[in-house]
Amino acid sequence: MPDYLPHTGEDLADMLGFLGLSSLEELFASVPAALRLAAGLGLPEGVPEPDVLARASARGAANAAAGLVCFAGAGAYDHEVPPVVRALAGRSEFVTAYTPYQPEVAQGGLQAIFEFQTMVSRLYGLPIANASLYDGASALVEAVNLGTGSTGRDGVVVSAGVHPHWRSALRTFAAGTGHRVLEAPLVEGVTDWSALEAEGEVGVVVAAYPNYLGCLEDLGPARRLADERGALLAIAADPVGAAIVRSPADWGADVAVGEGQPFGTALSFGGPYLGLFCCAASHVRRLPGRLVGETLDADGRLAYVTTLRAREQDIRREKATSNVCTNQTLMALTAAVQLGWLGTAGLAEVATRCACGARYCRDAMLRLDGVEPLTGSTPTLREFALHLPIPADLAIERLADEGYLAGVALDALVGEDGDGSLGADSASHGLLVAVTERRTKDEIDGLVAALGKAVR
Amino acid sequence: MPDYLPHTGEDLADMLGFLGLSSLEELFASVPAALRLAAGLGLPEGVPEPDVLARASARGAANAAAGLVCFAGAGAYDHEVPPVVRALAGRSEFVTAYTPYQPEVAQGGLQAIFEFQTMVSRLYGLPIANASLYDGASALVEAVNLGTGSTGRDGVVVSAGVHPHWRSALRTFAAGTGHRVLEAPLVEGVTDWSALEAEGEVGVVVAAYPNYLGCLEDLGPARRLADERGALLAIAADPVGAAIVRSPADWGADVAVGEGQPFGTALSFGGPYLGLFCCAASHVRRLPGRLVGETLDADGRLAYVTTLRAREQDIRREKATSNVCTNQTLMALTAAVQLGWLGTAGLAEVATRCACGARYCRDAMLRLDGVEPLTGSTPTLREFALHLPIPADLAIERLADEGYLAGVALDALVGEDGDGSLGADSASHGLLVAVTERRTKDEIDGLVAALGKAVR
Amino acid sequence: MAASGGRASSAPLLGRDNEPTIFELSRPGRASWQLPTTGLPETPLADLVPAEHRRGAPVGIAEVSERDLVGHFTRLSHRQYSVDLGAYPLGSCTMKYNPKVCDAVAGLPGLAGVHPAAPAPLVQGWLATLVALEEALCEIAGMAAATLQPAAGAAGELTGLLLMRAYDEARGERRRRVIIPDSAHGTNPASVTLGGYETTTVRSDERGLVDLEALRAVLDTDVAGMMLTNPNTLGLFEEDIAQIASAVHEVGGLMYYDGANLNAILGVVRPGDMGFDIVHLNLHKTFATPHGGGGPGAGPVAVAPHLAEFLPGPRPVRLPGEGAEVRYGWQTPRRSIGRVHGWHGNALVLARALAYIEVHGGDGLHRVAERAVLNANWIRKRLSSTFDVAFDRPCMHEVVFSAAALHRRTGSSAFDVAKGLIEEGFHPPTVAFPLIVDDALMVEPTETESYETLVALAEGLERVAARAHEGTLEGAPRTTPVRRVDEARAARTLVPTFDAVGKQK
Amino acid sequence: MAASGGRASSAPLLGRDNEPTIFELSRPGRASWQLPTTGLPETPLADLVPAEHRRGAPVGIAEVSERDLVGHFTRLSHRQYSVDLGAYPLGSCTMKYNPKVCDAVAGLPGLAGVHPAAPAPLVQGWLATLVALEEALCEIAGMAAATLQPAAGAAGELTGLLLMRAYDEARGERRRRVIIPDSAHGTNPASVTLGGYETTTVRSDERGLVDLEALRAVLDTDVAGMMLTNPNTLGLFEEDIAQIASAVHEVGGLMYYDGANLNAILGVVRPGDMGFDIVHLNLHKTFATPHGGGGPGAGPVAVAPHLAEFLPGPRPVRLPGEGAEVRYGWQTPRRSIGRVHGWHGNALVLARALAYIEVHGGDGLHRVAERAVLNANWIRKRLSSTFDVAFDRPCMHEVVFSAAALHRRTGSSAFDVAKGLIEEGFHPPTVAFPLIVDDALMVEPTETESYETLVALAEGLERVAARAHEGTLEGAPRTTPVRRVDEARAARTLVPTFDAVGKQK
Ligand SMILES: Cc1ncc(COP(=O)(O)O)c(C=O)c1O
Ligand SMILES: Cc1ncc(COP(=O)(O)O)c(C=O)c1O
Repeated sequence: MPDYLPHTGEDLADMLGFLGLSSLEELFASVPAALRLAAGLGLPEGVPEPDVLARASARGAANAAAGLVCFAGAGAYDHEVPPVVRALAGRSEFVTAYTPYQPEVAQGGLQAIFEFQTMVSRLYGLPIANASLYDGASALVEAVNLGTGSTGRDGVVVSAGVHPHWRSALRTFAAGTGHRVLEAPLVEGVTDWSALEAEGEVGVVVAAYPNYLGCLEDLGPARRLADERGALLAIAADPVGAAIVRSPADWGADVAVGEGQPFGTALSFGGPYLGLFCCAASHVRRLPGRLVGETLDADGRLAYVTTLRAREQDIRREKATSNVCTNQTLMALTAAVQLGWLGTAGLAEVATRCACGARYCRDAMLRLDGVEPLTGSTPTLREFALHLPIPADLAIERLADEGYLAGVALDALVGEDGDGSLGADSASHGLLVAVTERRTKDEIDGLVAALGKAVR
Repeated sequence: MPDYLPHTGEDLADMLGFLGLSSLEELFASVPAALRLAAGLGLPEGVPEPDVLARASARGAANAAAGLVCFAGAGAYDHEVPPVVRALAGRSEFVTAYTPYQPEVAQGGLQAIFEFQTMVSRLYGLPIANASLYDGASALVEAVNLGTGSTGRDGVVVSAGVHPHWRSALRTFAAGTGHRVLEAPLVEGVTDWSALEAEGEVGVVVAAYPNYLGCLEDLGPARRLADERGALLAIAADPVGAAIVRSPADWGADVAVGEGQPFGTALSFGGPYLGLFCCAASHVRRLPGRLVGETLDADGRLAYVTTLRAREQDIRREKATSNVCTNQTLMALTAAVQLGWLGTAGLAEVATRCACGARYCRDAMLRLDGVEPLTGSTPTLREFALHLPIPADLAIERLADEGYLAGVALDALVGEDGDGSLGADSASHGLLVAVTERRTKDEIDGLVAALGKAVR
Repeated sequence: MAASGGRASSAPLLGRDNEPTIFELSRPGRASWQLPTTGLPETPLADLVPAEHRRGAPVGIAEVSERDLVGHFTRLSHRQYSVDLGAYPLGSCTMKYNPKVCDAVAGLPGLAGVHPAAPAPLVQGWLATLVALEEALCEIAGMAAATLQPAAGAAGELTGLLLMRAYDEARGERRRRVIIPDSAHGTNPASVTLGGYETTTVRSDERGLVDLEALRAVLDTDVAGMMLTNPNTLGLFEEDIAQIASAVHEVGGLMYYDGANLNAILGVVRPGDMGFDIVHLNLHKTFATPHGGGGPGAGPVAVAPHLAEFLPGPRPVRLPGEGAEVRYGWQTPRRSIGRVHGWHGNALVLARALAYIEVHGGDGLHRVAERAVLNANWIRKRLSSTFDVAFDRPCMHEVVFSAAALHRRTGSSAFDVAKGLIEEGFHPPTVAFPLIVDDALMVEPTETESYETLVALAEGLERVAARAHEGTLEGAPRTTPVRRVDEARAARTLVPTFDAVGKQK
Repeated sequence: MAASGGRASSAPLLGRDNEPTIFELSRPGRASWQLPTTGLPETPLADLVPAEHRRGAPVGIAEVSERDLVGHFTRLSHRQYSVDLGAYPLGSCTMKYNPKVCDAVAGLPGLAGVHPAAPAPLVQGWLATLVALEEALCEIAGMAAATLQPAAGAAGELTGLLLMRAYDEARGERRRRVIIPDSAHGTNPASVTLGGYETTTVRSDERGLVDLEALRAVLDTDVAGMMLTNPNTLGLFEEDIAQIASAVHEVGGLMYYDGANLNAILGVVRPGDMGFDIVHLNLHKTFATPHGGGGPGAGPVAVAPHLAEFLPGPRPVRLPGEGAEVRYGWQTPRRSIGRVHGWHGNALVLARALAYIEVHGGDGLHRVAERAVLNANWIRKRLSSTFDVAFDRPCMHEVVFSAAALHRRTGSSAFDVAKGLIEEGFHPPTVAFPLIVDDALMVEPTETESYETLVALAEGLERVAARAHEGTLEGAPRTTPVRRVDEARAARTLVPTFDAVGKQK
């Protein structure tokens, strides 16, 4: 059965002959014999493409979640992605290109990223946006690195309203950077910054907007805390919500980060997504990752190129602002296409519809016996947290049988990472429900009815 | 909700102003008021894309046939189409181009069709192949027109082994051209040409190879009949089978036609498919449809262009060799990609695997009680006809419940068109079974077992 | 004004070398196919095919790696203009934007994966699709019933003529002539011949419309019918259509509407209401199914009630029956002319068209017509001082200019203008059609091109005209993968396949 | 010899105008979005968002029609080189052909449509995919366990360094230095810093390999470990790897394998067998997941048994249990360093890589390595008289030339050679890396380029070198959408967004 290797028997003979070798084996003469794998890899033989595709389909069919109506969110949302966006972002010129090291033959991708940067900058209100980071979590980590680096202070105050997984990643990487990460707890869905006021030097204050329980917090206190401590303010902002709520810049953010998945990327079991990263102009030389800028070519024609490269690892090595090399360019390009498709009005429409559906759903659920809000009367946007009379994972299990992915159990979200921001009972009975513009009234009504049955 | 129309309110005002009009209505001043549609079209309001896609998906889900393992053939086959072929043939430059009236900006499509023509010519062994016709049936009709036109004789002798639908189309169009269509019956799957020997002038003799019951006939008698009558011989040849059996040219065909669907086109409920058309060099000026040829550009660079256009309707009008204008270019290009992917060895492999699977399936089915061959001991290739102890449509219905599309009921195939080539009993109990390279041993064994149960 | 979105300004990535043919890329022993594992015992070919049927040598196709296959066709795609790259104002071709949602519909496994011979109970979704489309098309055309079988406009025409013939024969008549105007598309006369009729051409008058007197002069009871496009191929509405129709009807003829380009009248006026008996519609024009570089299309034929019994069969129908659930089946009309397609028509094209109609709805289709006509008239007026408008009156969806005066003055023909426009980043308009206009340049912007694009297109044509006056147009285009191709040479020294290369002198 | 399949000979369709930005194509009131009908009551924004949180003005994105959106990005794609257009011999990047079947896998609704927080019983197919991939990667790397979370190679490196640190801390140690060779990729030192270590660079010897003596000189118990690429970034196999590993192990350090480019050793030799403790693998290189113009990738990290308990969590695992049916779940290692990704890693990239591994199998992966090394050596030998081979000995999957001599003689640098090669229809090799070679030209043909393509590539480079000698190389490329871009100006006059245009001096 053919594979992807073009070498004919004659090619092999000719090429080996040219090299003065008599076998392919001899190509590996520099590998000490004692280290060589005598018996070959302990992997099955190759199978033809159609079999592999069938196998992958079977695995897909074993994911019951794929067939459920999705009310899960927690940073990954089931938004509308139209065929036109998939067709354009899937063009093989974009998909099979490398990082634009040769700008003369990479203007297409470069310009798309320049457009992406502009859109992200407009969304978050800050003038500099990079070409993407791995995901929201990594963008947050880089924001913290920028903040501590720029202030020279290693204290990091993070709202417990920041996504638990992101905080977990922050703690993981802090082991290397030596940052002291302090968490400000949530009370009724709102960060209580005062709890931390006594502690040492602070380089960066991190807030989320809306936070992971869906709440819109007043970020004035966060900004004030940062000012008092001479720290930067980094805001992790939902980029869809940003279309209708105040931008990070409006709250005085120095850095804004976000998870860009809602812009054209499928749920994808969590990746590849893309980290959005924006900052004030004064921080541009600490910007992590790639940045595309406009310039001119030898004929004076407008052109695009990656710029300020002296920050990057391939040039600055151990002194680089970040180690990121490969990022999520294709997702960034996809986001530019999706945002271009949505446009000014469509983006606002999506955000409004989400909020609208979430309000309808939340109101209906709160009418169920025993279902209580988890975040008091704090305003929410497209996602909200409830306290159920039964454990949330049980509710999710029961609703899956009815065709719904009812949401995310807070326990599952925070549990693995040992997050203490919620009490044990709130966590295990807490359900986080997200409503996107794709969810219909019938679906919501059906979910609410099923939930009513499940909690009875 | 936006649609695909780019006109903003301002655009409309500006443009109408430029034209000195005050409403869009006035654009239609030349349409007599009495004829105007006062109330608008009686169609529902437009609905957004996602709803339309959902509706189409629901209709797709209502096609139980799509989920069955396919043993149906009769001119439409479930062959392997790899993702790479779909990706290439689906490139939007090919999909959204028009007929190459401006060759300077259509070299891509033109060259692909030039390659297609070469491949079809090699397959059928005749030097001229056109750029496609609508489908196998229309290719046959055009072959007959070429034959009668070239000989000046209006008699057409067609083997009853030619696909019943194609013969039906031939009769339909003969009403216009005035051809006398005579059918030579099948006996044990082989055409009995002798039955017609007495009748008038004959311009073209049409045989099928293999014929629609799957049989490989000796076409020597057809060629001799054509020679005796001064007629051309047209052969409708299965293009997959052609990889391993004698080519139409080997049998002395003047014209060869076929259904190109097996080369990369999905079953598609019967269309769009593509008609393959090939002929001897002497007939090139009667060739129906488009033909791409090689030439040079102003700089002496190799280039492609549609050629011998003086045969075509836009130039020759009532004297054109055919009325065809839009053809099936994209399917032809798809076939070129698929054949390029298969290559010399892969094409032979597909044909061999089909024959191999069909043999295995036929042998197993004939071991079932009461299941008999319908075509005696005539050799078959990838398709075969059986006589079942129960009506074939009943068997198909029962096997559908088991997950199989067991084949095509001969009754259904010939019935609608009032074809008399099979006796009533043979037709109603006749099942035509096709096996492609996609069918596994397990599927065939399952089908045979289910058939055994169904006919018991 | 914002920049033009419909102008292709693609630029070369690399050199201007030709792409080799796949046969030149081929190398013995290389391959890319991969087939599923079936677990079947292998039978030697000799046991499968008797010697007298076996092929002597394998069919040499090409032997390339998957990587080279991908490179080859991707590079070829970069040598092909398309709607997705820029405006395509080809008159009579309606090269509008093809919504990608329709590609998604056509790719649905539940639609694309269905065998055409599967019994009706197993294809209810397809039958529902076809019935819904037929009903929508009948509403749009003002007709009673339709066949979806014809694979393209020309096939629809021939089907329509065979319906005429069947209708005549059922009345015991045998009429011999069909009338078409001199502006008609070439498929009309070609179809008339294949339908077994003779063409009688009626000339256009100075308005660019059918000359009623001339028409009356050729009408008699030997006339089976008349084929008409309205708006005609000059983009003009045949204002006398009611009189024309009654004149033809009076002699017992039928009116055939060539509805290849229905774009201008969607929701404005219906062929049935104008007095037509038979209509074909090009779904690959009006209903935005992509043209595929020359096809596939679909050319359904809709008819007035008196012709329904002759339609090709079998037809998809809603089955009579009680209960809420609608069931569908097949039915062959009583006096059907028979099949005009191997199966049920170009089904996936039909599914696309239905999706297009559903997205637009009645209201949206009407807007399509308005915008198409607005765009054409804007271009007509804007360019009326640059070229002669063949018939200078408000047009419908397209406008025909004549470059004859320019040609006389500068030596640059419509053909040269077309080649010059390529350098401006646009696909040229249709040239040399309709035949009744000298040096015709037929512009059909379609409704999906923006105002900015129209302006850019007009400016491009103006620059080209200026270059014609300067005498710098000759030799265009210079920026394309190949320059002006030698069409005469192609016909003289026919090389229709790679195997013929070098064999011709 | 047949024509080369890997040479892009794409040609311009039209003019060389720039493509306007989407912001320039924008026009107020134009739109393309369409959202599903939900049937929900509409709530005014003011009721949904309290005034103090509401945004003042809408975010201006762009307002374009779907048609213009399509034209824009399609035209941009025609301004972008890619593997699918031609060879991409970028050293250290492994730009091999990306099988389209993997795109199909990644597009399966059953995989792409799954929410990452869905409970384990609902995502058994995904867990099975991840476990199967982890096992295959461990077999390929000769390791015991892996994490699939890291989103790229650099993320894998940092993960590996944090594992080192956790391991040290568990032993009650606090080592401060990590050794890397001077030929290392820039991500290595950058990761070392983020891991909280200091970089100690060890020089390469005249063979282009780690200088064992120099290494021994810097080894002590403050060394947490050493990061090494093998074959190294010169494409050379570190023959003393066994000695290197034992020297590092002797002082209690760990061996980290930068397996970004595993292509050369697949099935030939395994990092684990060479003595490495930690490995990261770039699936977007060796395992052919497409690079997407700069990402996404995936950088799983595999480790020896003693490090498994520190791996990031939660990890997909096969659940213990009886019965035929395998069940999967999540498990967080006992002393996990925590998460290094927001979810489970770049899952769809992981699914592609598994498909690639399954198609090839153990035997096929070994063939990949053989052909990759054969191609690189052929190029090395063929071009050894045109350029200096930096270290002239048999190479593995890539070869580094130096254009330093050419530069001295002709004034044309490696950079100029690269720009010249663009005009020949190829993407250039990597320039200026590795840093230890002056005027480096790093060529990695990969196994999917054919012999003909290699010949054409070599001929292209030879012609470019000849042009350097003739002095006609300056100013290349001339055939591209833009010519040589002014990188210095971009940094000096930073214009990072469209809104900054014109604001800079
Ligand atoms: C006016 C007119 N009639 C008929 C046709 C023929 O349609 P088709 O090309 O689909 O056969 C066309 C299209 O070319 C046309 O423009
Ligand atoms: C040798 C080497 N190490 C590390 C990396 C970094 O990998 P990534 O770009 O995925 O972060 C690369 C790729 O650029 C590489 O070539």
